[in-house]
Amino acid sequence: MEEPRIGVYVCWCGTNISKMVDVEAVTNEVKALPNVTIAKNYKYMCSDPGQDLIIKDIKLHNLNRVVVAACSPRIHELTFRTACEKAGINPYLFEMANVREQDSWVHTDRTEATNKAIDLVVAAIRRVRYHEPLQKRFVNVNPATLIIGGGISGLTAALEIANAGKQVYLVEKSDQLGGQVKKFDLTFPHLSSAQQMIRPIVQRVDNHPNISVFLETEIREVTGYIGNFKTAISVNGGDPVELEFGNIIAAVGLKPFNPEVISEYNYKEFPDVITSFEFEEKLLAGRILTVYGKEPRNVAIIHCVGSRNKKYHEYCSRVCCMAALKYVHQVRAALPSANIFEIYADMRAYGKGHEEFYALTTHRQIMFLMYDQQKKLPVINQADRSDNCNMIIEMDELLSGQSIEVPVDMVILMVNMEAQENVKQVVRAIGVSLCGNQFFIEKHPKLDPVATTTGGVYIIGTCQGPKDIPDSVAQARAAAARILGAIAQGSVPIEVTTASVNELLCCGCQTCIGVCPYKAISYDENNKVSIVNEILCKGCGTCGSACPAGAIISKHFTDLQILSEIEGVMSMS
Amino acid sequence: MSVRVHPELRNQLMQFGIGDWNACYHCGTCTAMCPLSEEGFLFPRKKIRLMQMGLKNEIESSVEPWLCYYCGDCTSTCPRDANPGELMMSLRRYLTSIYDWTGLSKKFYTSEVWEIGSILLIAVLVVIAFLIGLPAMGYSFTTELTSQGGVKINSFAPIHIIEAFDWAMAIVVGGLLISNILRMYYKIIWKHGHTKVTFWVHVREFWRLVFNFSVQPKFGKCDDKRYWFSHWFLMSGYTIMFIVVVVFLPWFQTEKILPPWHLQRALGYYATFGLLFGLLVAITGRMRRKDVKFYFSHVSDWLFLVMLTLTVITGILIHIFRIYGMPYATYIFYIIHMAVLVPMILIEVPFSKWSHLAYRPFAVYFQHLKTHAVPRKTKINSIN
Amino acid sequence: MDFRPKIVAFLCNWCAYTGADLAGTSRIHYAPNIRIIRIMCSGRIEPTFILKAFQQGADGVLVCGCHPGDCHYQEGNYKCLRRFKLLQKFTRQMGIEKDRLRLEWISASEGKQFAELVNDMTKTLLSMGPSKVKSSLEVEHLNV
Amino acid sequence: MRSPSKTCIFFYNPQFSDFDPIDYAELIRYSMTFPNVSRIWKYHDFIWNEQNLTDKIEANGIDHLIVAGLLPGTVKTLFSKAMAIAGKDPANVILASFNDYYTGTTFDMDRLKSVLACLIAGLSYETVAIPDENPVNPATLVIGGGIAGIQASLEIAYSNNHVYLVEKTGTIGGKMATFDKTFPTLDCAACILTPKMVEVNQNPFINLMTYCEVQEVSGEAGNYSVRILMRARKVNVKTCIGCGTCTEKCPAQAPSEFDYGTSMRKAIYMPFPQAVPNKYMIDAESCIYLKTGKCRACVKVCPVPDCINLDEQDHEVTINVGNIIVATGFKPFDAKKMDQFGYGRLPNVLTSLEFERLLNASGPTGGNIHLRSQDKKGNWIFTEEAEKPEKVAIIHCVGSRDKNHNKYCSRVCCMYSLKFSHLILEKLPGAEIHEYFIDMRSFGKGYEEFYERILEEDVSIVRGKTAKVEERNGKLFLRGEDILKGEILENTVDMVILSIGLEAAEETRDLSRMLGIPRSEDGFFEEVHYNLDPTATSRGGIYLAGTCQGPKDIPDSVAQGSAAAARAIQSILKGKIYKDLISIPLETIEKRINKLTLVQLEEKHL
Repeated sequence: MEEPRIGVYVCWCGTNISKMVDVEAVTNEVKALPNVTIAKNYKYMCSDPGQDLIIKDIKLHNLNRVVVAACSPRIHELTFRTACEKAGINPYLFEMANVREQDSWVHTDRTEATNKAIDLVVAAIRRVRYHEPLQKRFVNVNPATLIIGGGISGLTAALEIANAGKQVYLVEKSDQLGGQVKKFDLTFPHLSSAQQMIRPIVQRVDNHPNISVFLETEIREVTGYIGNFKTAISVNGGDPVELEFGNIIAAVGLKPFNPEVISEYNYKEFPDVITSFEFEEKLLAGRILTVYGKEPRNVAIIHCVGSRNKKYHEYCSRVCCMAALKYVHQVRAALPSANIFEIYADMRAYGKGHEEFYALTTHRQIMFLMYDQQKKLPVINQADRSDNCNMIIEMDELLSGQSIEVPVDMVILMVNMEAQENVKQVVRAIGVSLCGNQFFIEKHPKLDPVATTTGGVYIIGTCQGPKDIPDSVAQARAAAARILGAIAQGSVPIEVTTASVNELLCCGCQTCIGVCPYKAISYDENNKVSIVNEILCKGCGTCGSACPAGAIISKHFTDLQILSEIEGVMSMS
Repeated sequence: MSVRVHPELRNQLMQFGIGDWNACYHCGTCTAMCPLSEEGFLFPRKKIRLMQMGLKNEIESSVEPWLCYYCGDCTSTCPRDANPGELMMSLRRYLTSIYDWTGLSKKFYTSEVWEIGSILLIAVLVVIAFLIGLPAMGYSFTTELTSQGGVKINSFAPIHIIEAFDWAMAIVVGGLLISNILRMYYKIIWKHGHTKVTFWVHVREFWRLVFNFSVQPKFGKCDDKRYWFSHWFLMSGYTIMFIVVVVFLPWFQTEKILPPWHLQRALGYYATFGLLFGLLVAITGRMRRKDVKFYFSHVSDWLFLVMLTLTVITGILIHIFRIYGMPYATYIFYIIHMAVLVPMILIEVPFSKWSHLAYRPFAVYFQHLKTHAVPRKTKINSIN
Repeated sequence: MDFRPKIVAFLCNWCAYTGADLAGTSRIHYAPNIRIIRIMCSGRIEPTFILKAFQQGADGVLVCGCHPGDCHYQEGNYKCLRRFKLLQKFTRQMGIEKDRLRLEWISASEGKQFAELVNDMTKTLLSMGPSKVKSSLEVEHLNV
Repeated sequence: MRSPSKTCIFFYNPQFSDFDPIDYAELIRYSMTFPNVSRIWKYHDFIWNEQNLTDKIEANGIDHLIVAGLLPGTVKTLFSKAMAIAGKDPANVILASFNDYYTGTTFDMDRLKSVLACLIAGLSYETVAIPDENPVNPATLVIGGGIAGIQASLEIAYSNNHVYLVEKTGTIGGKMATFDKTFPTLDCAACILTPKMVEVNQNPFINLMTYCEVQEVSGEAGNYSVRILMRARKVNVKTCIGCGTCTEKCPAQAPSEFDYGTSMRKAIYMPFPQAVPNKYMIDAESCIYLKTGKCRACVKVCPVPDCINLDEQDHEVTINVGNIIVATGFKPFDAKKMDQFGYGRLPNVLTSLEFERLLNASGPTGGNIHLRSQDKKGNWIFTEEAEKPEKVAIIHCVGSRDKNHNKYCSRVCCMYSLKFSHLILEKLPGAEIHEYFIDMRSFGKGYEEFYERILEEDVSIVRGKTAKVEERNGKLFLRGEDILKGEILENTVDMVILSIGLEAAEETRDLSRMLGIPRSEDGFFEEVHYNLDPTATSRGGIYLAGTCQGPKDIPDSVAQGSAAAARAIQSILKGKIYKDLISIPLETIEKRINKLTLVQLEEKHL
């Protein structure tokens, strides 16, 4: 590699730097250093004339390295890199010394500050000597998308992408599309018909030219990386079909919790203790009847079944409260004279229009009873003849402080939503991870709720955590936006300052594979060396420091660069 | 031991003017707002809860409704428009009907026909008594005036007859009231199987009854002191009048016109002013409907106000006409006066709104009995 | 001449380095003895770097990463912590006092905390006097 | 089931609904015109109990029943029951929920008719009512630079399409930038937000327009022209080097908007150290020169020639865009409205947002919790000299879930209050904390776990809201009912934090007029379909993101930000965009219905 010819530029930043740092002294100090071809200072390096100065010098003195001592690289690194590029040298052959935020602004002794500045500049000079040109890299994105799960989120995402004219492969485990919503009669809080809502969507998906639906199909294994995934699926036992796609959306949803394990409720013991999903079936069939074919005179709805209780699931299922209030209206309409008991823990009417819906429900001749979902669950017992009802619920009512008996003929258990059985298999296939509650882990709980740490793989809807329809749908679109964005670009940029393995040094100990948070490193059995997939690598450098053989180079942060920077900062003492 | 909830009780309660109490979502604001709700006797929220759950016995055995003087702070701050203040009011109506063994109270509260009908009936009887009864008994009134130029009222309303009637009425009303208060005592104190109150406590705490009756310190605790004053002024006026008329009628209803500073007239004037002032505040309040306290008016509220006002005004007129010697006017208004007064006493005091003048202080008394209640012997527990 | 301790600091790009910048933008003054070296993640830090710093004559070495759970690369800071613990044992064997080598968590909004940290460390180092590592190494050179 | 034979329509128009803006007579007249509509029942025609309904269904051989009105779902079950008893398929009870088609101010009768027409033909309105398409201008306008707006802008920029990001204040970042830690993970807001902000500034596809406001919007889906007022920043954003010399010299002060008035800033200022753009600006209100014509201190000291131009005037620009994303966010509830809590009267009653600043390391007290105290001039400020509180009370649901103020739940208060408890304990170990709540709404991912964690910490979390806060010898006295214990709870504390709710921002009113998008009664923008289109509006090419559509936490706002972008990107990729949903005339709908039903008939025959 050619001898480094370094141009050093010290910025005054008006008086911001020059007030506390003797800019001239710094310049003179470094002029003489080896490989420093030229050292200058200027009032505002970031200003256009400042940048022009650099560009001119690069051309004039054919510099191949540039150091700028100015503000924080977080502010102007990009500016100067672009300047270098303009002048025709690789932007990564540039280094910045932070002499404003981390020197002139924080110190009060001019000589001290100046010395520090010199150290920092020298360090930058030493470091930049070992910089290597790096190229921006992209991978092409296959415009097709694989969506796993045909629930409301999956369907929405599919339509969103397909309507943009892009191919979608929609894979559904069961024999029909529509997911959980298809099992509902009404939706809250506007009590609109779920069937009327979902049917046309399923129709549209079925007839969409850009969507190919695979029912009764599961994803076993996915190979490849962002932009270029592959999988083979066998449609109901037929010979496997090879699919290629650039992005994956997981929308596998959740399944209802089985309350048999909760002894207090005697689910299955008492035939008229039913889950919310079983109740929806009754609603769809049009009749609310007990097993004795009678209309219940007393109906109790118990919230938080399997939720918010360490014995079952600690998390809140987010939708049950509102669904329960929905049932109040439905039972009241069908059974005008029935007594309805809403046995709840906290009323979670948090969404748009929910609190209003809750208020409305209180006018429907209903009795709210509060229990402690952690310490003492209500107990459902068989009733005596004298009670003239089928069952008796015994509970401690919190708001009155009374322990009470509630006569009931039918009990609806608002069951928690929990992970599907096959979730582990999906997770393994698409290379994402699960949290303690068996929910898919998003890339960032706040700023990236739909992406995952695996590029090109997105998670939407309830598999990321319980959600109501609007929130699921919003997530579905969010993922669609990402994917459409990537497709529109045709390619996605990937990290430049990645790690790479020097195969000559690699001893094949595979330590690096263990430490990589992105599963970017794999082991090449034939050559007995580790290989970094630079598409998956995010360049944190953890592997580099773990490698006992020093075989892993983390680009732009190589040992050599950092060590010489250390020498640099210490050189003047 | 667990109690059974009764959803159907709501329908009964509704008849007593209870509003949208299921709206309450138990934030506790009302209780915190209320300066009167105190340790062990929390309201309104707790009482609302009992109603929502239809816990009949718990409602009937509670004194709290009587501890509330309806300042309205709870209602104005209620985030759910559940209207706790009016709820307590309605509960008082309900309890009045529960205490009353005759069942008339419930009739009066729940049916306007019954209430107004019976009032009219009694009024008519009174008129008949004066126009036919007295003459038939051989009393004939004179129109000639006294030496002072006053009306010879006793010739029209023979003092001993009226007095006798007063006493009779007082006894009937008192009897009813006392029997109801005994039922109240039974429901609040006695019925509680697992606690009992020693006789000594009954004696020791008795002063509270008197104190609360005469001063109404609880009302004084409410943030708005004006209402305490007007209420107390009215109440004291009424009581004085009542005593004077029932116990000292011969001393009060005299033909001799005494000087204005004479105790007889002074007392009369005080009572009249007290009543008028209190009534004025209440009526204007209920008409303006600005304060929450007066926003909701049950029929019983209005009836009572109207009748009392009539009584007072007619009373004043009688007084004037008597002094200025206008016999006919005096006699006519005497009849009207009685025709309003008698039903008011007979209906309102034992069965309706006016009964609270007895129930309130007793409630406070019972409250303190409750606080000093001690657990009974186990054998009684085993019975429950 | 009076002893001016030198601290070499390794700051992760996402939290600590940003925090140090914030100290600057909010003009919080601190001791000028620190020399900051930026790395992408505290997980990148190798024992060699730290030893090199001491060998070059640093009187103290400071390592700053994101608070637990905040790591931009999920768990780099935990890895750093583990290695750090091991290294500490070793450096103490080498006769480098515990307080000369510190690992601290600094978030992007903790400019003030960073300044305090630097001042505090400078103070301790002043009380401890210069590090022996460099001189001892030089001595060995002479013997050879 | 398709193109049903004997249909009956029940018009559910109960009079108790406080206002009935629908002309049912007209709808009835209209539905009469369909041959397959054999019966029409009105609410008051008969006592529509189970018995009567069953009889009538049997008698008239009805096999298809449409329940039309506001919230018809409230009675649906009764009808499906009657159908079932009458031996018909309860699935043939169809709802015409007019409330789903409410356009903010009125009901568009033609729209309601279209809905009926579709349902009578056994089709869904959504499948039939697909608007025509316009060509689309690839540029997009994003209104509001909060987290939702930032997210939306970045999404679109990633797809290499141009974005104008218009922000009212001098910096992007919105409310999130003012927060300290975010629940439930407690990672610091700045750490995760500032990189995104910088990204916005550096992304070549994003044209960042801070200190600007939308004045007028004209045109239609695919081609809107927007007039934007560019407020005079009076500091040249291009040349300003953000050195801050001007601020040091500036003599004029004003309360800092960014710190919610808990601290003072100069007249020339940067909203906060990590502001984007990282440049200074002049507040005309407090600038001495602009008021008196004297001073110019900043100009004198500014190292950059003519960077500061005190005489710069506001001016307007007009841009053309194909899509508009509204992300104007929320405004905090004004706690002064609830006088019983004494906010504004009692210095140490704080709003949650003020407290966020107090917690924040870059806040007025450098992240230490201190009581508000009086300075020499006598105005109440936060300083690090002041004492630290030993007892703190946090009151939930201030202004939320309250008929006297906002009926709705603000969705985030429970969680951030719990977060406060945790952070207070972290910063003031041994502090006594009381939380007063009604229902604990920890519904999100990891929220319940966080709640459990706080329960185990040394915090008293009381079910039962306090009624009022009073000053008693220098301290704050609270009286509340501990509902679960069933006793009165009286506390004297040093500091009270009011967990204030979220309200629609002021500009929503004007924007809804300018953009022609409805607002729901609580003032937030109304989405076109509650379930299926939470981010779209009834106008083509205009979308909603974040809290301007309703209270939301950060992840949900971010999701919506991206979701809104999805539609924009989609339309750009297609090169076509749907016009307004309401624009479709009744005739078109009817034509399409006929076509579709024909197609279905053919399908049947095949």
